[in-house]
Amino acid sequence: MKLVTAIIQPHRLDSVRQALTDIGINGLTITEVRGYGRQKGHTEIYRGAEYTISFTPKLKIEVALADDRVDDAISAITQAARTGKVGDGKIFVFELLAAQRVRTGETGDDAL
Amino acid sequence: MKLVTAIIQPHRLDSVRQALTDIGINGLTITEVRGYGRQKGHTEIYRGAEYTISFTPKLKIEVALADDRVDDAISAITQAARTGKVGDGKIFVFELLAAQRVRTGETGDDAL
Amino acid sequence: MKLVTAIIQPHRLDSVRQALTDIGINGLTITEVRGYGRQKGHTEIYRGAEYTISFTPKLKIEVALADDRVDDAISAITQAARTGKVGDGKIFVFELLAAQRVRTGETGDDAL
Amino acid sequence: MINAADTAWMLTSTALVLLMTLPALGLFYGGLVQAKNILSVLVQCTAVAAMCSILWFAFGYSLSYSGDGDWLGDGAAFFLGNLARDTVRPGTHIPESVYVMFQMTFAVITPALIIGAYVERIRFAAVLLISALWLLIVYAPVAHWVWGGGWLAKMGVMDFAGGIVVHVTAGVSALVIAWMIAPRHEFPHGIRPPHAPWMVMVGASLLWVGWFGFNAGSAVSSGADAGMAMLATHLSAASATLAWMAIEWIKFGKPSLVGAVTGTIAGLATITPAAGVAGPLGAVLLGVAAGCVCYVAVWAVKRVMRVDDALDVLGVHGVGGAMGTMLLPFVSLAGAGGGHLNHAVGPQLQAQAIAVLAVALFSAIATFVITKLADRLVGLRVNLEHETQGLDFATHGETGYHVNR
Amino acid sequence: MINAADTAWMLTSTALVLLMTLPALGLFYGGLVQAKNILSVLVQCTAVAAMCSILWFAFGYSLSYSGDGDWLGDGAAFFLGNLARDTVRPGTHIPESVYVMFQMTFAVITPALIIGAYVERIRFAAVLLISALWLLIVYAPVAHWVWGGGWLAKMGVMDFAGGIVVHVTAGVSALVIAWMIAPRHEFPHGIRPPHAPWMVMVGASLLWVGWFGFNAGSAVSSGADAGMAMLATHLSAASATLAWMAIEWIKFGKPSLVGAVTGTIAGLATITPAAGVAGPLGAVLLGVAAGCVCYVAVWAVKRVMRVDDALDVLGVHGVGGAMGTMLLPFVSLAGAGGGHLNHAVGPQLQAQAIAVLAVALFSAIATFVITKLADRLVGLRVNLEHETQGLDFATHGETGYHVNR
Amino acid sequence: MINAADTAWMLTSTALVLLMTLPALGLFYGGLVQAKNILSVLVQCTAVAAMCSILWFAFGYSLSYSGDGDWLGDGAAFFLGNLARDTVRPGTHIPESVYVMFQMTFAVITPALIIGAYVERIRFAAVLLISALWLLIVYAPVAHWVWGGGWLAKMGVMDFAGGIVVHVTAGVSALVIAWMIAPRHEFPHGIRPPHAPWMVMVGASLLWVGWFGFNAGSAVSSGADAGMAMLATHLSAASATLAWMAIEWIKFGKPSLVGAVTGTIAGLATITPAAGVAGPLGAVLLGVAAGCVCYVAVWAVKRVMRVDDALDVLGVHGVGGAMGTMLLPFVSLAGAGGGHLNHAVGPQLQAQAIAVLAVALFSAIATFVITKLADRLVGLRVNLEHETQGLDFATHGETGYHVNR
Ligand SMILES: Nc1ncnc2c1ncn2[C@@H]1O[C@H](COP(=O)(O)OP(=O)(O)O)[C@@H](O)[C@H]1O
Ligand SMILES: Nc1ncnc2c1ncn2[C@@H]1O[C@H](COP(=O)(O)OP(=O)(O)O)[C@@H](O)[C@H]1O
Ligand SMILES: Nc1ncnc2c1ncn2[C@@H]1O[C@H](COP(=O)(O)OP(=O)(O)O)[C@@H](O)[C@H]1O
Repeated sequence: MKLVTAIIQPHRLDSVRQALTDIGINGLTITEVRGYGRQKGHTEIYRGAEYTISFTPKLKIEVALADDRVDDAISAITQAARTGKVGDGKIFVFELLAAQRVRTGETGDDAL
Repeated sequence: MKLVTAIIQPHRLDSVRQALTDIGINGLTITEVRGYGRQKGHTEIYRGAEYTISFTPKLKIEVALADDRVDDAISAITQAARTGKVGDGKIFVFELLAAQRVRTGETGDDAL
Repeated sequence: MKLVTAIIQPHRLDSVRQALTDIGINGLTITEVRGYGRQKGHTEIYRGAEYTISFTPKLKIEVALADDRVDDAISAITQAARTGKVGDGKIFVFELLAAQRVRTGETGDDAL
Repeated sequence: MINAADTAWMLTSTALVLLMTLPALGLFYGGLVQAKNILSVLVQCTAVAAMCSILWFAFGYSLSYSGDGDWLGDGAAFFLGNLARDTVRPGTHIPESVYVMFQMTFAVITPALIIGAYVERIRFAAVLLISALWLLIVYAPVAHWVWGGGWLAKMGVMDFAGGIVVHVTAGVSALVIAWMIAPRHEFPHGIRPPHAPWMVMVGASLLWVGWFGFNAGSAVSSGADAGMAMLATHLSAASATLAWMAIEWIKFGKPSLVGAVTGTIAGLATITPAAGVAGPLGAVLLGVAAGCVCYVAVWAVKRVMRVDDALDVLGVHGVGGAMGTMLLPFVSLAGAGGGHLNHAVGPQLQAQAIAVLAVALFSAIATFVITKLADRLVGLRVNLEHETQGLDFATHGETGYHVNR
Repeated sequence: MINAADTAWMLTSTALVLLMTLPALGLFYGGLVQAKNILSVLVQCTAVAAMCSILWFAFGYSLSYSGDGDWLGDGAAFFLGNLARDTVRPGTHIPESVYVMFQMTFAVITPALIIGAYVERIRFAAVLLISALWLLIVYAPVAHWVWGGGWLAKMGVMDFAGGIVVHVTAGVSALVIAWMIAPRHEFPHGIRPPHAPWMVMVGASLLWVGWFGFNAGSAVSSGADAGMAMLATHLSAASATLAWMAIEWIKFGKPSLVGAVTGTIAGLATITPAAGVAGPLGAVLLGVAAGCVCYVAVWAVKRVMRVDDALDVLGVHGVGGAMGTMLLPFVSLAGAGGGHLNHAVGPQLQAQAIAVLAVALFSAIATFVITKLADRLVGLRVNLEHETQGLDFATHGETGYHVNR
Repeated sequence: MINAADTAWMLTSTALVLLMTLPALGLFYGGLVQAKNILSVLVQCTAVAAMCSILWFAFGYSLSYSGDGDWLGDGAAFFLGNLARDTVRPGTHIPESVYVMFQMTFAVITPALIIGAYVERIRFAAVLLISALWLLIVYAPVAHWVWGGGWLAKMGVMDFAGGIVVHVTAGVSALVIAWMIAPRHEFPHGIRPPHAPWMVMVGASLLWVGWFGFNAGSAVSSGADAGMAMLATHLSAASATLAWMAIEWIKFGKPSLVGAVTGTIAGLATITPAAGVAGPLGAVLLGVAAGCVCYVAVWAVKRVMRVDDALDVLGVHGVGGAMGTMLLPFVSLAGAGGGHLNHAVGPQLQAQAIAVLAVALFSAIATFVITKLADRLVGLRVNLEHETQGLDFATHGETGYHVNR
């Protein structure tokens, strides 16, 4: 099994979730994160003083899935998340040694 | 070393932490996450209009530990987190290549 | 590629980011987390009643990088994050099987 | 001659009505939008309040309350150029400065009410342009017709505190703008829930309190009329709140906070025109009607008309104000404590109906023209990217909540 | 005959006292609970306010203020059926409509105070049922006894603004309900801290301001009595705030915001009965006593009695109100500016004591019966799952904070 | 002899001015700081308000308003020992109790304004010590000079509601303290943005409403003067809001909420001394000046003087108050409705200038001494660790937002 992690623009969430469910992936976990990269954050001005906000709000999507689903997942996410602007985010893939469903104790692919 | 990650129902946090300390695991990191899976979220109604909240609040617990503690940890978490309802969550296990304690620079198991 | 994850004291964020950019690492993702470990949290008192807050606010920093940058990154983070107090945090290293930039579809080191 | 007691109450009422716009309406509306647009709503309320105050001083007051033409006031009071310190407002016992100021708070909140129609997608320049033109072209004349001795006043139309002048004008115009600016891009299914229901309740509560100044202050004196107006206002708000809660409880099994306080506002808007003639019982009954009818109206605008009047200005204010204006003749007869009508029930009802229809029609047409103009001159909508990003940062360069380290 | 100046002040006071319930008390209580229950507290305040207003109009006012029976008013004013627009309230110079309305705000806040006892675990239906019965069975009679010419009034008992009628009744009843509904399941050790201390402070501040209407308005006239009552009220609040802060600073080294404003409310509740007879010095001293005694009382209820009176209604309001009522005879003697007692100190003290005990006892018994009844009819508690999930969603279907994208 | 109508308005005004400190100023300042310091700001406002009320009762009122010495009042009214229930304040028609209370709210907000200078880094003990000494050593004498019959009053200096007594004293002293306590450690580049702009707006709105009591209440009567003062106050606030917004819009393309409401406060502070002589047109013009000049002043203090007057007390209040005081003679001539000066324009201007300079100088020196003393006795700053951690937990043991499960 693998864990596919994607950092995306927050407003792409709905389409990404849609894209994943379309290819039959029905479980995921999201986390509010803030990112820093080529997209350099922004500045806000209060009472004439500049404040630099170096981090941009992003969403992290984590999907655990069977090895053979990884490529579909990646391309689904990429298409759904892409806006073409700097800051669209990244996708990372990790090896998942084991998975277990708390409710039933099922393990492996059945747990997903 | 391994990293055990558990997605649980927020209100189970205290019992899970207790269960882990009971088996001598005294370090962990938690993150507010939102989840999507068989448990399909809920709807809220304002002024007669329905709003679908597809994601449910969950907590992610991350515990880094020595290989030989993994099974105990998993079973401790499973028992403490289980309510038997859809949405109880998942446990994932990852390989942890290296660990270091910032304060002392200790590495490996000593860092945990 | 590797993913270096660091749990740090929130107020060290700016110096850690600085330290990383100094060694040419220009991308990272941070997450608000809460931690539990040797540092045992704190108590707050309201109307004479004690409330235990077992978890301390921390920040999780995630940096994906090429294998040869890992050691520099770790030492940069350690130095920048260290205050010498209990609760300074941990650094964890994971294997990163694949990475892809959403915007361009670039993969591997080019995606970082 | 100035009566210090009347003046004391009117000074207080003025403060209470200002409270309704700043911050009450801001909180009520701000809590209903998404977190990324909270500040934009508050800027809009603040800017509209400030701008309309200056316009009122410059032209509005004179156009509404100077001279007794049928259609419009004259220019004698432009820039309040003829306002001596101790002039007494004719027909009252308070200084004209207080009357100007009290009426100014009405001129401020009415365009501010319309904000609810176009939040989360409008250009800030359009907000200012539309509000400015609307104040002078719609509000000022209608205020003159009904309260300034114009043709409706001469017809004996009764509108104690603004069911027609404030709520019908604002409600109808809100619908027109909402329809012309088109729905938010997620409408109707992707709309996010109110980001802070607690804030909605705080705003509604302050509106409730402020409405005591709005309605009881409209007696322009301290005494029995103000007292009964306050009592009627409160009872209508209370029964409308209960009515709306009851409906939700029955329909969904869950009476919501947002629903309850929406009922409150419906009850307040509905009693507004009738606060001068309603006794306690009449007020309670009118409140029940307000809760039920406005509940349906809100639903109808969204689902049947499919117009994205985002915060239900027509459904709550327009419909409530119109209903109160129409039912006023009957309400005055319900139980003890009612006031006198200008005509017998039949003719009064007819006058009320004419007024509602005429004002609704006029508001709709004038607002249509104003909005078209604004569209030409500055454009109505922000682009999709800004709408997605949220107006707080896109338009005002700020972030609503910086709770993170 | 109506005095416009007295009326002006009473209209203002009425607005101020409504502000105390909506939104002040809602914010004060709402900030003290967990984030998942904030909305439920606000719905409870809103619904209780609306419902008790209607009940006051229908029965309460008449039972409290119509007729001069020893035990209860008569039915002559049911549904305010006999309220003409310009009736003057006997013994005052204000329209009866204003008197009804002013007293209504008291009838609204008193049951609302009790909410603090049972938050985070009660069924919404129980809130409504208990509050409704309580208003008519406990509040109305006691108001009649003390303020409506009943047996305590005839005995010369002094309670200027509600130390007995409002705070003792609410405090004692709160304890009874808290005890009967049983503690929240995490009580005492798992309870989470107040989710928004800033909100608690805002609520307390608005309560402070509103209390000026509550106490100075209880003079039912504009003049020296109202003036001295306001001064005394403010000074007591100030010194109680400092006292509570001092205690925390000494005990824990950290004076907290929640502590300071809790002291404020204690000082306000304590001066309430004595605001008509206290001079500045007496008020300051009474405030210090309030801060110290209520601090201990809050602790005692939680730790010694182990009752989960969640937001300390007895400790702050009950104890404060009772203390002020008992110390009133002495306070009136402290320094300049004090007012007259009905009797010499000794007999006055005796009358005060009888009143406090009788009312406390009556409230306890009646509330016990009411709560038992409510338990039978609708059940008191939500189930554990709903309690864990939070009442906002479980009962009202809403979420307090939607700050996330 | 007591005039009940004047009293009614003054009772109301007192409530409005208290509202300005609690919670308005707390929200205005609290929203501007970081989330980790929100509670500390609110504790500071609460504690300063409570403590200064008691000090005012004990010494302040007597030192300011008892006796007619050139430099300072006498001790005749210490502890209000000579205040009978029905004493009338000489020169007014209200009870002295009301006058004491009204002035107390001024004595409370003035030291509270200074809080804006030293937030996010000061020791709580220093806040209390500095505020206490400052009230007695700076505020009380200056109030006596200008309002208590002191040398400036005798010179015919005009300061209707506190441009000199409140805003110049607070502004100048704020700068001195900010400079002595040194900047926050991230100043100027690491400073975080306001954590809750919405809260800033709510605070500003309540300040706007409360200011009606502050300025119109300073007429100490209900009538034409109060009426014109309220109108002038509102118009100045409105035009200053628009001016500040316009500047930001032109300079940055994004008119911000924080900017708009900062303009509001600038307009209110600036009209304060002139509210008694300004007609509508004069008020509008003065407001425009306020918006523009204070915008520059705020920038100059931060960037040119490089002093970390964190929330811009000097730039907004000090500069605004001084400007209004100096422009007052001209403003009184602009358009209809202006009031009379004590002297011809020239001499009046001279008197105003002398007053501003003398008071600014005196405030600066006295505050320097007070702050040095406080540094010796309790220390001014928390240590870096506590500053980083945030004062909410470090000093008060609380957390501002517990929204998480
Ligand atoms: N090396 C990295 N490690 C972890 N996260 C990264 C890394 N580089 C970028 N990110 C995340 O990806 C987001 C987008 O990256 P950025 O370089 O800004 O745009 P793009 O991916 O389009 O080039 C960043 O905000 C950050 O959250
Ligand atoms: N494939 C997945 N990848 C990552 N997280 C998942 C996945 N499936 C489920 N989850 C997480 O586990 C939570 C519970 O899963 P769900 O299917 O709803 O209930 P259950 O685990 O009891 O079957 C979800 O809310 C989500 O956070
Ligand atoms: N075994 C662990 N697994 C995951 N996170 C951990 C673990 N131990 C500690 N942490 C994280 O590291 C933080 C600091 O650890 P702690 O033991 O408190 O201090 P130190 O690292 O200085 O000894 C904790 O707050 C927690 O977030």
